[in-house]
Amino acid sequence: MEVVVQITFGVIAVFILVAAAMVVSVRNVIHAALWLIACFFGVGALYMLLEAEFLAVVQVLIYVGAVSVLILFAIMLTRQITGEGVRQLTNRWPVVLAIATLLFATVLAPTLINQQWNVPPAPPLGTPEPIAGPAELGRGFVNEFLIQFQVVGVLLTVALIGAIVIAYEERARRRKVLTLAEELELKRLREQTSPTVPAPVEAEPVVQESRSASER
Amino acid sequence: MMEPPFEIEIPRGRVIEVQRDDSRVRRGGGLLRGMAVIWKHWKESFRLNRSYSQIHGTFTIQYPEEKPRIPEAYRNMPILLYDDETGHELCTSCFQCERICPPQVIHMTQAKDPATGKPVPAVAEFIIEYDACMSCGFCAEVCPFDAIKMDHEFELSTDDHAQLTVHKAQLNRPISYYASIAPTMWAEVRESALKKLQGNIRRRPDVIGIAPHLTERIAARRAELAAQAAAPSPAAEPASPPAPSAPTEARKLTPEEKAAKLAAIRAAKAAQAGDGVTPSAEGGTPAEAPPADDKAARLAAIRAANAAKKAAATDAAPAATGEPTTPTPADDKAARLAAIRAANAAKRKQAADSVDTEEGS
Amino acid sequence: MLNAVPLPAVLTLAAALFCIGLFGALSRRNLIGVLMGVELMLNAVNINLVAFWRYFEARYITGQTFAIFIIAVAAAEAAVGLAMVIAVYRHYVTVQADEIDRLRG
Amino acid sequence: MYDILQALINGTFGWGWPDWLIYLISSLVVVTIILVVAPLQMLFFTYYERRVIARMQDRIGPNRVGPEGIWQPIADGVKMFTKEDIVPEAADRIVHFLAPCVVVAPTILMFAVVPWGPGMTPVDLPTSLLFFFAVSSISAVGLMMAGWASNNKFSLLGAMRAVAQMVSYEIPAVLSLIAIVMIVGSLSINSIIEYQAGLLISNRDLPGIPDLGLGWFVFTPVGFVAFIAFFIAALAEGERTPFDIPEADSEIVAGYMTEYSGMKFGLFYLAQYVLNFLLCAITAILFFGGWQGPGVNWLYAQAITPTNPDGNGLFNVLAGALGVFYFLLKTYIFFFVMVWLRGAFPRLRIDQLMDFGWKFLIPLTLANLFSAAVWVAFTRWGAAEGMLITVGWSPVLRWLAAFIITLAINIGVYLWLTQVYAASQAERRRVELEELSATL
Repeated sequence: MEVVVQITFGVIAVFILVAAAMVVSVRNVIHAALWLIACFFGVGALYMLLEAEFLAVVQVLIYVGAVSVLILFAIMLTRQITGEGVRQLTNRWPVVLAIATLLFATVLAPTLINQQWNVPPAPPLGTPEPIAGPAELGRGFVNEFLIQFQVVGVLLTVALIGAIVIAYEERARRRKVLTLAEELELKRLREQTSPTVPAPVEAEPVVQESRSASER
Repeated sequence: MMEPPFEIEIPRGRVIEVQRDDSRVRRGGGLLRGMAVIWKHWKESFRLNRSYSQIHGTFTIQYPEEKPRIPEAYRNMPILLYDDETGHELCTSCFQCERICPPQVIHMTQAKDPATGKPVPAVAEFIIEYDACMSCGFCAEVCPFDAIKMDHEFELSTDDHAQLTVHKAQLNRPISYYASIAPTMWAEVRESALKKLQGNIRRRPDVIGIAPHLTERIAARRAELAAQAAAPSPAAEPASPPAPSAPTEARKLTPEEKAAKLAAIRAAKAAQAGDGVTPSAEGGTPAEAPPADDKAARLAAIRAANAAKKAAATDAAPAATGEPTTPTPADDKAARLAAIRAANAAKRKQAADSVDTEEGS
Repeated sequence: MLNAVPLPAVLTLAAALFCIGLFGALSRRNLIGVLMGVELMLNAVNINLVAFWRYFEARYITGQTFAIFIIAVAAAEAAVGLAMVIAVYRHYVTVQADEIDRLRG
Repeated sequence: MYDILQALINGTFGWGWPDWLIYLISSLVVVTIILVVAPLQMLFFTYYERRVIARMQDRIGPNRVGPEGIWQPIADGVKMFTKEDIVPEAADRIVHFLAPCVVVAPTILMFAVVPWGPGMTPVDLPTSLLFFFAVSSISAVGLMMAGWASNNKFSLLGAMRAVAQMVSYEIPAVLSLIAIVMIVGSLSINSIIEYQAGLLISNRDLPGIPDLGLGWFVFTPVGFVAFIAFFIAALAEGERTPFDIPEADSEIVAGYMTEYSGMKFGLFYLAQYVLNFLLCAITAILFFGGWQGPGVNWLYAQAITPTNPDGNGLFNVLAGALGVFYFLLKTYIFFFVMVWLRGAFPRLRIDQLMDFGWKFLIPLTLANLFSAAVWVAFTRWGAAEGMLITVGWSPVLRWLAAFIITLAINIGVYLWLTQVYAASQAERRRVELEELSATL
């Protein structure tokens, strides 16, 4: 049984690392985003292996279902997709690579491996182990972590509003053709409140003027 | 606020707008109303509906098994009528339909009296290209003798394209058939059509103008009638009339003979039409046909005449001597083709002539 | 899991993921690529938290709670970050980080 | 499945097979059943939809292949299989190939947590409801891949619409589910179904109600509003007709499926119908009791269960059959409603869809969440939780109070929201028109 778990862990680890490496190295940004999704999936699987079921499901729901879709949307809205003929990495990427590799090889890995972690002994196989599930989490959110929970809620709301405010685009490019129903309703509107709404005749010279100015 | 049906004049026309904020469709009520309508349709759809005046019920007709009830005025492809009793076709080859046909798919040749060579108010060959016909029904409307009518038959699909060029033999339908598919429409024209037919029959010698597949039967019946008329003397009976007394056409015409004869007639006619340019010009018609047309017509006529000659050499002459021979089908076909071509050319010529005449006068 | 895979293995995996994410965040020119690198780093941190939770105090919820907070913060970060990327793109018509250099003399 | 096999192999036959082998076999059996059942449901649904929509349009529908046209979907499938598979020249081949798989896989995965009858859940996760929706959100990625890889404007447009729609409508769907989850106090689909025993009133809310399997959530004000909101959101998520904007054939050919042919197209089709089945199923499960119905619980009480090991195996079969019957009946009725809506309503515009989702459904479901909290407070809380008003009330009184208050809240919110929403739409139209007239 242990061998199965070890193999599974190995497969998941390799999958995560390969996907992550592809994310940072692939030229096509869409492919990078898709590899990122694969990486999120691998992390979700790792959570499942670590018996954090709720977290695994949340990982899939939020990262795969929402964040990655957001990223894909952003990529498509910014239209820099294929990356043909465009450098994807900065000029200093070897330096960065060296820093990252050195950080991992000389600092993180040796420390993590050599540290005495004093992990409490695992219970023998087969005995049920009390693991905190979603119910305990829910209780925790409304008791000891209530303040933090509220703060995260406020943060999300602020982020929502902020994202809208930042990405909001004035509707500058409006279509100039009315549908039949709109024409109708406009006419009725004018009849109701004729003084407030400017007639199109008045607006027309302005448009023409600005156009001619831009032509010059 | 305006009244609910809000009417307004815009440059593109007049528009009636239904108010959006109808109180009956507020708060999702409109959705429920729409669903109720569809529910009624679903519920009622298990009942067959054949009345066409109701909006509920299933209209579907299981086509190959069930046939739709076709209204009388339905029109698909033109057919030719013949009289059930006498076997005479109503068509007099007046060329009205050929002229009016928008896609130009009707072709016909007039029958001639073999004895005198004069045209007879009957049709010798009648061809409609069903594949190009657009079912407009102009031919049926224009026909002064009610000879051409629109059929209700619509299962015409075939994998043989040539089959869609339909000849007279396949076009012929008895009047009783048309009376059965369109009783009121036939009743309206019945009197005048039959009266005109009687007039035409009088001008048709022998079996000309009789539907081809009936020729034999009618001839036999006539002979019988003749025999009955000559019945009093029993001595005459053994020398049974058919063979000697009936003219050559009254014999059973083998298809080959028929075709040969037809080709000969057509070729002769074409030749006449082609050659007749000069006589008609001499005969006082003021305008000369435009040279190009004239030439084309002449060429076609010569070609047709040659073909006809060839055909005549092989079988018309033997037929004249009373020796029934079998002409080779290839020749027959060639002759037929030539005849049609010649006829077309002649027709074109004729049309040009008539235009010229009009202009001249 | 506890007996089969030692804790340092999981932590090393997280560290490697973190370093890859760091590399991506620092070396990618595309702003969205940078954001993706940051997401990788956040995920590495989350793996760490969950691993510690699982190996040390599975009966309590602290580790998981922290991970969930980080996921929420990451989602907020992604939303705002991508909104900024789109705003930048509208303004400069590029998302390459080193081409947005209005302040350079 | 594991229990049954365990009982059969080691109990009845006494072969003494090891646990892991039985576990493996049971997993394989479950996977096989799912992989067979999912396409069969899809085949049946295509036939069902075509027949029903035909009736609504005063036609008959496919009725030539086999008796009443029952083999029509199989004929379609054969056609699908034998068609040429075309990949556009400019497509991203690998992503183009992967997209249908990424769309289909999650829909099949979602089957894993759907309970078909009492004790007939393929995988009984404690977070199965969340799992269901988490997995359903993966297919958005597949749609995006399909739309982008096809290298076609229509595909990309369809994919963007589909994903925007799915992401937006996941919020009201999940919010309306949270109301139910709050009342039940569990994310497990099985416990949600078990909660709905009773007769019009759940016997967990009001103990002592006779158990006829009819204590469905839809009979409570909270459940009813949640049901309506969830069903609308499900329509949007399954791309059913009033919300079939992503594949609006009259505008953008077939949306993200435009550049697909042959079996890849078939896979998209499969995913769509399987998703529709699952959405109908989850609606039936959450608000109409799933396999709950008169008789099932009684039968299941006699059967072999972990709590009742010496029951009669025959009752397992009977309860299962009756449960599956109720479950499928409800599911098919919901699919009928979906087809009904398709017959009745025209397609929305994308901005109307977004407006409706964000400005009407989400506030409605949020208010419903509040109602759910009130419901829980009145029916379950006591002095310990600080609910001092209801101390000393009888359960019936508490239930009645909860019912009336939540009903009042929900009706009030509904009326207010419809008014506000209609006014805001009218105002928006007016403003847009004014702007238009200014630019003209």
